[in-house]
Amino acid sequence: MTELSQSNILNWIVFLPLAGALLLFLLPGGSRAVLRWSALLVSTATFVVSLGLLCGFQTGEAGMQFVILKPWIESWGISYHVGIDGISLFLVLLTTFLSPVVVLSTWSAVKEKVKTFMILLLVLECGMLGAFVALDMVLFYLYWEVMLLPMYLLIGVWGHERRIYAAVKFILYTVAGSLLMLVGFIYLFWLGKQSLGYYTTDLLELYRVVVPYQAQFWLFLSFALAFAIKVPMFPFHTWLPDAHVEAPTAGSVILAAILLKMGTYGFIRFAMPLFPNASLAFTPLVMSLAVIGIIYGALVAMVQPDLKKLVAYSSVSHLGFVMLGLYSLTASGVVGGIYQMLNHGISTGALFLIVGLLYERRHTRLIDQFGGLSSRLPIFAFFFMIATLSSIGLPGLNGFVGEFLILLGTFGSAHPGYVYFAASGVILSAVYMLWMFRRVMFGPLENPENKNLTDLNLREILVMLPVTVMMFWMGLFPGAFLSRIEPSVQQFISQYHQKAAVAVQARAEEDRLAKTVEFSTLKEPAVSHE
Amino acid sequence: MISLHQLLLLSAVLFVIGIAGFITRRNIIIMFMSVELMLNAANLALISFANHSGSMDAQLIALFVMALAAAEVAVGLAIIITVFRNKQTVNVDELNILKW
Amino acid sequence: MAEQILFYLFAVIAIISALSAVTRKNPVVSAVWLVSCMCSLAVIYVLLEAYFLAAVQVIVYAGAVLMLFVFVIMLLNLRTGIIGQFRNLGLKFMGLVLTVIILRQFYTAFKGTSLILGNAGGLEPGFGEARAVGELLFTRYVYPLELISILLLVAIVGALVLAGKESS
Amino acid sequence: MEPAAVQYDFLRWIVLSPLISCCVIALLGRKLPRVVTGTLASASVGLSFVFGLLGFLQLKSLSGHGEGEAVFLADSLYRWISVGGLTADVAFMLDRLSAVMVLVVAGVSCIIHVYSMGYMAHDKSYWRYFSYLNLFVFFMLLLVSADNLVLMFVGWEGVGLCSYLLIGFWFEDMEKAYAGKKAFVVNRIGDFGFLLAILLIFWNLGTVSFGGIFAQAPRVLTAGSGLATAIALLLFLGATGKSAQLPLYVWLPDAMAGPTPVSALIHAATMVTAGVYMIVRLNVLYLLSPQAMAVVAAVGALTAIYAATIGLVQDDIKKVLAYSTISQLGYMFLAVGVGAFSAGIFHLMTHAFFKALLFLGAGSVIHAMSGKQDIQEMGGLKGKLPATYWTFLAATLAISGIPPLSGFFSKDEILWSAFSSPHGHWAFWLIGWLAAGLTAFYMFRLLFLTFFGTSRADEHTRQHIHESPSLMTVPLAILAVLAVVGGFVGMPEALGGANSFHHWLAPVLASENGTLNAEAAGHFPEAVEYLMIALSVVVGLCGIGAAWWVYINRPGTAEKMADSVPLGYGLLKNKYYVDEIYNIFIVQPVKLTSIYILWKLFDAGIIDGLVNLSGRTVRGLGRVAARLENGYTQAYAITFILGVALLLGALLW
Repeated sequence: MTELSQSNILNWIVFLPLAGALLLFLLPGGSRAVLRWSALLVSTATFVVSLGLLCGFQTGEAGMQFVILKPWIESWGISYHVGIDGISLFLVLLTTFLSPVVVLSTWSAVKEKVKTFMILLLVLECGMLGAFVALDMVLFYLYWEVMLLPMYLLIGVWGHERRIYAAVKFILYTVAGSLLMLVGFIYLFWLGKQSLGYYTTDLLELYRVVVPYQAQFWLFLSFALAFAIKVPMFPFHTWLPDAHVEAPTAGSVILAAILLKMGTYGFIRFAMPLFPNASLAFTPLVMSLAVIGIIYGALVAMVQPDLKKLVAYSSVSHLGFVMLGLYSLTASGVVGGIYQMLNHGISTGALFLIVGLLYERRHTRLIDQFGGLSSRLPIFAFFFMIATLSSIGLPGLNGFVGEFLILLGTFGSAHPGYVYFAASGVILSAVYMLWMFRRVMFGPLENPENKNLTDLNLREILVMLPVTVMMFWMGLFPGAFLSRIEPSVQQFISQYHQKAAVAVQARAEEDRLAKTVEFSTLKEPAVSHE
Repeated sequence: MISLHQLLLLSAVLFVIGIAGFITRRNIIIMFMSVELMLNAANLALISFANHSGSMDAQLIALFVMALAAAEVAVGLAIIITVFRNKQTVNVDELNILKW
Repeated sequence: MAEQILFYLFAVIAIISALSAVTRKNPVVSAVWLVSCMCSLAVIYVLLEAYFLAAVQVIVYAGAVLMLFVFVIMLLNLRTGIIGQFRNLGLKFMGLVLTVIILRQFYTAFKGTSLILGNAGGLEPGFGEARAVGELLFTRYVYPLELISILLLVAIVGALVLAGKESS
Repeated sequence: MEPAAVQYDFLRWIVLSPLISCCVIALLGRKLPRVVTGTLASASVGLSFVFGLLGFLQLKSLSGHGEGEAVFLADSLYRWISVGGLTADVAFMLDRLSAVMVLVVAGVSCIIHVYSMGYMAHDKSYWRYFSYLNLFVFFMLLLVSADNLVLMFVGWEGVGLCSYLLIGFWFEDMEKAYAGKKAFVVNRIGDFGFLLAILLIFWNLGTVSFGGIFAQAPRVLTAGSGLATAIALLLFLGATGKSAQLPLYVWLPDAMAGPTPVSALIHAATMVTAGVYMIVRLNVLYLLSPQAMAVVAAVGALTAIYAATIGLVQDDIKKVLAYSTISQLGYMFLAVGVGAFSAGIFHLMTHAFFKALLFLGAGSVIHAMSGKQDIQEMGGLKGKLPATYWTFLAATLAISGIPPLSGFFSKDEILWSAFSSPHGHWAFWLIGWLAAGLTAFYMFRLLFLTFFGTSRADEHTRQHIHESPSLMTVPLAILAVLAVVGGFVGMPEALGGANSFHHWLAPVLASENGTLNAEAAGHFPEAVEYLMIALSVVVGLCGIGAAWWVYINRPGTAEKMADSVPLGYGLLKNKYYVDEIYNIFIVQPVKLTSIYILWKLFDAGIIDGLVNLSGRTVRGLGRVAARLENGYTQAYAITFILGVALLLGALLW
C-alpha cells in the first residue's frame, strides 16, 4: 500500500481528463457516438484510478497523503505541491464519481456541438480535481480559474433562453470574488516573506505565518468574500438560480454537485486556517448568514414556479447548513459539514438529473405544467421520491446523517442559539419539497401533453442508479466515510485553536510594547466542548 | 538690446493667434495656415534662446522644424485635395464621420 | 537703440499680419498676410544674429510653403461663399476663452525672464552665419540631417500618392 | 439497579423480517399473484410476532426469579455513526416495556394485514400497498425496539414517511395527496422538537443510548430544573406531533383519506401511540420535571374533552373514529402526565384492540356500502351485517368503559390514578370523567345511526349491501375476543385482580414510581376507589342512555337540538374552524411573505437590482464618455487646449 501513496496517482487523476480532452480534440467531430463513448471511457477511467486512491488511503492518518512536491518557479517559492487528506479525499471521489454519470446523461440532451461539449466537460473535471488537490496557493488559483471558463461556456452556449445574461452574471460574480482573493493572497505572500524570511506560496508553510491582527481582518474578508460568493452564502446567491435555470442539465448537475463545494472547501482549507482569529471574530456573522441562508433559501424555494429554480434555492438552504457545520468548530459539526457537502452533491445532483429528464420530455420546467405523472412514469416516480426524501433529510438516507451531525455540532459550539433556527430548516425543507413533489407527481393526469410520456429507458436508469445507490449507502453505512474524514478534522480544529492562541499572545505582546496604540478588544476565542 | 521677455511674449502672442485661428475658422486651409503660424512662433522662441544662450544648437533645431513644416504642408495639402475631391467641401464641420 | 526700434516695428507688423491672416474671409488674402508675417519674423531672426535661418525662413516658408498654399487654393478655386453656416458656436467661444487663459498663463510664466538681457556673454564671431551652421550641421547633427532628408522624401512620395491622378 | 443486558440474536429478526418482505414485494410484487403477496406480507409480520413472543417468554423466564432486577435482551448489528463524542449504532433492545409494545404492534399489524388482503383485493396497485404496509411495520418495530434515541428517531421519521405514503396511497385524488403532505409536515414539526431534545440530551448527558441516559439523568439533571423541563417539553412537542395531541392534531382527521386498514393500523393502533411509548420509555426524564408532567397531563385532558366534543357531530364514520382516537390518546397522555405510566401503556394496549376493531368494522361497513362513509345515509345494517354488527357492538361497549370489557379496566385505572396520584388533581379526573360520558354518547350515536333504524341508503347501494368475506370477518372476531378479554390482564387489586400488567412493567419504570400506586392507594381508603369505579360506570351508562333517547326513542331530537343552538352546532361541525385558522394565520402569511417580500422584493428587487444596477451604471458612464467623440476636429482641438491650460495652470499655480 505504501508504494501507492508514494506514486503520483494524483497526477494521473488530475491530468487524465485533460489528456482525454486532447484526445477528443483530435477525434473527427463526425459521429456523435464515438465522441460520447470516448468521453465516457475517459471519465470512467478517471473514476477507476481514483478508487485506487481510496484503497491506498490510510484511515487513521490526519496529515496529507499521496503528496507530490516538485519545484515549479523557485524564485518566488512556487511549487507544484499536491496532496489530499480526509477533507478533500471524498470531494475528489465525488467529482470522479459524478463525471461519468453526467456524461451519460447528456446523450439525449446535447444534440449539437457534442465534441466541444465533451471537451469542456473534461477540462472542467480536470479543473475541479486540480483545485481539490492543490496545496500551493498559485496552483489552486490556476485551477480555480481553469474551472470557471468551461462552466461559463457550458451555460453560455448550450443554455436556454436567458443564457447570456446568466453566464455573464455567473462569471462576473465569481471572477470579482476571485480577484479579491488574489489581492489578499499577494498581501499574504508579502507577509509570508516578512515572517518566514523567504517567499513561498506553499499552503502548509503559509499556515505557519502568524498574520498580525489588523491584516488578518482584511485578508480574511477578501478570502471569505471570494468563497462566500461560490458557496453561495446569503447575500451573494442571486447568480445561482439564474445559472441553474439557464444551464444545460449536465452543466447544472456539475455546478450544483461540485462547483458549489469549492466555496465551502475554500473556507475550510484556506480562509479559516490561515486567519483563525479573524475567522473567530466573524463566526457570529457567518453563522447568522448561514442560518438566514437556510430559512431564506427554503422560503423562497417554496414559492418558485420553476422546478430548477426551486432546486437551486434548496441548494442555498443546504449549503447554509454546511457553512453552519464548518463554523461550529466542533468535531461532529465540521465532519457533518463535510459529509453534508457530499450528500448535497449526490442528492441535488440526482434532483437536477431528474429535472433534466423531465425537461427532455416536456421542454418545460414550470411545475404547473406537470401533475399526476406518477401514474404514467412509475420508475421515474421511484427515483424522484428517493431523491426528494434524501434531500429533506429522511433518516436512513444520506441527508439525515449530515444534517444531524451539523445540528449536533452547532449545539455544542460556542453559539448554540443558532440551532433552533437551523433546525426549523428541517421543517421548511419538508414543506417545499413535498409540496413540489405533490404538484408534479400526484393528482389527476389532466395536461394532455403528459398523457403520452414515456418512462425511463435503460440508459436513463443507468444514470439514476449509481446516485440512488449512493444515497442508501451513505445513509445506512456512513462509518466508512466518517472514520476517514474525522482525523483530518480533529487536526484542523486543534491547529486552528493553537494558531488562534498564538496570534492572541502575539497581539498581547504588541499591546504591551505599543502602549499607545489601542487594539479593538476581540472576543476571546471560546474553546468549545471538543 | 532686445530682452528675452519681449521675444517670448511675441512668440506667445503669435502662438495664441495660431490657436484661435485653428479653433474658430471653419476652412481647413486657414486652419492649416494657423498651424504654420504656431510653428513659426515656436521657431522664434528657439532662436531667441539660441541668441540668448550663445549656442547654435537651437538654431539648428529651428532649421529642422522648418524642414519638417515643409514636409507637413506637402502631405497636409495632398490630404486636403483628396478630401475636397471626395466631399466637395473644405468645411471642417462636415467632415465628422469619425464619431461614436 | 536702433535694434530696439526695429524689433518693436517688426513685432507689431508680425502680430497685425498674423491677426489678419487668421481673420480674413478670403484664403488667398490670408495667405498673403501670412507671407508678410513670415518676412517680418525673418527680419527679427536677423536681429538675433540668426542670419542663415532668416534666409532659410524667407526661402522655405514665404517662398515655398505659402506658395504651395496659394497654389492649392487656386487648384480648389475656393470662393469665399461656399463655407457652410456657423455650427456649435458655444464650443468655439469656449475655445477662445481658453486661448485667452493660456495667453495669460504664458504671460505669468515669462514674467521672470524680463531681467535677462540679450547675448550677455558676447557671441563668437560668425555666430549664426551659414558656415557655422553647416559646420555644426555636418558634425554633431549629421543623423538628424539624414533623417530629415528621408522624411522629406517620404513626404514627397506621400503627397504624390495622395493627390496624384484622379483615382477611378 | 443497573439493568443487565443479555445477548439475544433473534431480536434483529423481529425488525428485519418485515423489511425483507417489503423489499421482495417492492421488486417482484408486480409479477407475483395477489394471494402470494398478501400471504408473504402477513407471514413476515406474523414471524416478527412469533420472535417477539419468544423474546417475551425469554424475558419472563430470565426475570422470573428476582422481581426487582430488570433484565433486557440486547442485540447490536453494526456501528452506524461515531463522530466526536457521539456513538449511535444499529442496536436493538427488548425490555419488558418494548416487549409489550412489540407484541401489540406485531399482533395487531398481522391481523390487519390479513384483513387488508380482503379489503384491498380489487385495488390495482395491490403490491405497492403491501410493500408500504410492511415498510411501516418495519419502522414501527424499529422505533419500539431501538436501543438509542437516534435509531428511535430513524423509526420515528420512518413511520411518518410511511403514513405519508399510505395516506396518499390513491394519489390520483389531489385531496388525498394533500392530506398525506399535511400529515408529514405536521409530523415534521413534532420531529423538530424531538430532534432538539436529542441534541439537548446528548450535550448534557453525553450519551444517546437509553442505558446511558437512565444512568446519567438523575446525576446530571437536578429535579425540576429548567433544563430537565426543557428536554421533557421538547420531547412532548415531538409526541404531540406524532400522537396528534392538541396543537398538532389537525393531520389525523384528514389522514382518514387513506385506505381504512391503514387508518386502523397507523392512525389507531400503532403510529399514534409512538408518542405515549416515547414518554413512558423516557419516564426517568419526566419524573425529574413535575412541571412538564403537569403540562402533559393538562394537554392530554384538554385534548380528550376537546376531541370528544367534535366527535359528537361528525357524520363521516371514519372522522368520528378519528376524533375518538385523538380523545383516547388524550387519556393516555393524561395517565402518563399524572405518573401512572403502566396505566397509560395498559390503555394503549386495550385501545389498540378495540379501536382497530372499530376501524376494521367501519371498513367492512364501507365495503358493504360500496364506498359510502356518511352515517346519515346508513341505518338498519344490523340484520344484513351480523358479524360486523356484533364485533362493532363489543368494541363500542369496550370503549365506553362498560365492565367487564377491557376499556373499562384501562380507562378506570387512568381516571383513578388521575384522581389519586400525587401528580394528579381532581380537575383532571373531572375532565376525564366528562369525556368518558361524551365518548359513550357519540360511540353509541354512531352505532345506532349505522346499525339500527331503517336504511336511509339509496336503492342502488341497498341492493349491494352484503356481509364481508370471511377473510375480513375472522380478524374482526379475533380482535373482538381480545377487546373483551384484554382487560383482565390489568384488573386492579381493588376488584380482586392481580394487576399483573402493572407488576410486569413496574421494574422498567423508574423505581420511585414503582411505589407510586401502592402508596397512593394507601393514601385513599378502599371505599373511595369503589366509589370512583361506580361513578365511571354510571357516566358510561348515562352516555348510552342519552344516545338511545336521542336516536332511537325520539329520532327527531338530534335535529331539534342542533337547531336550538345553531352557533354551537356550527362550531363543532366545522371542528372549531381550526384548519381554517391555521391556514389563515400560518400557511397563507408564510406563503405570501415568501412570494412578495422575500422573493420578488428582496431577491429579485434588491440583490439582483444592485447587481444589474452596477451593470447599468457602467453602461451609463460609457455613454457619457462617448458624447466627447462627436466627430468635430475642432472639439478635439479644444480638448487638447483644455489639457494645455490645465497643465500650465497646475505648473504655475
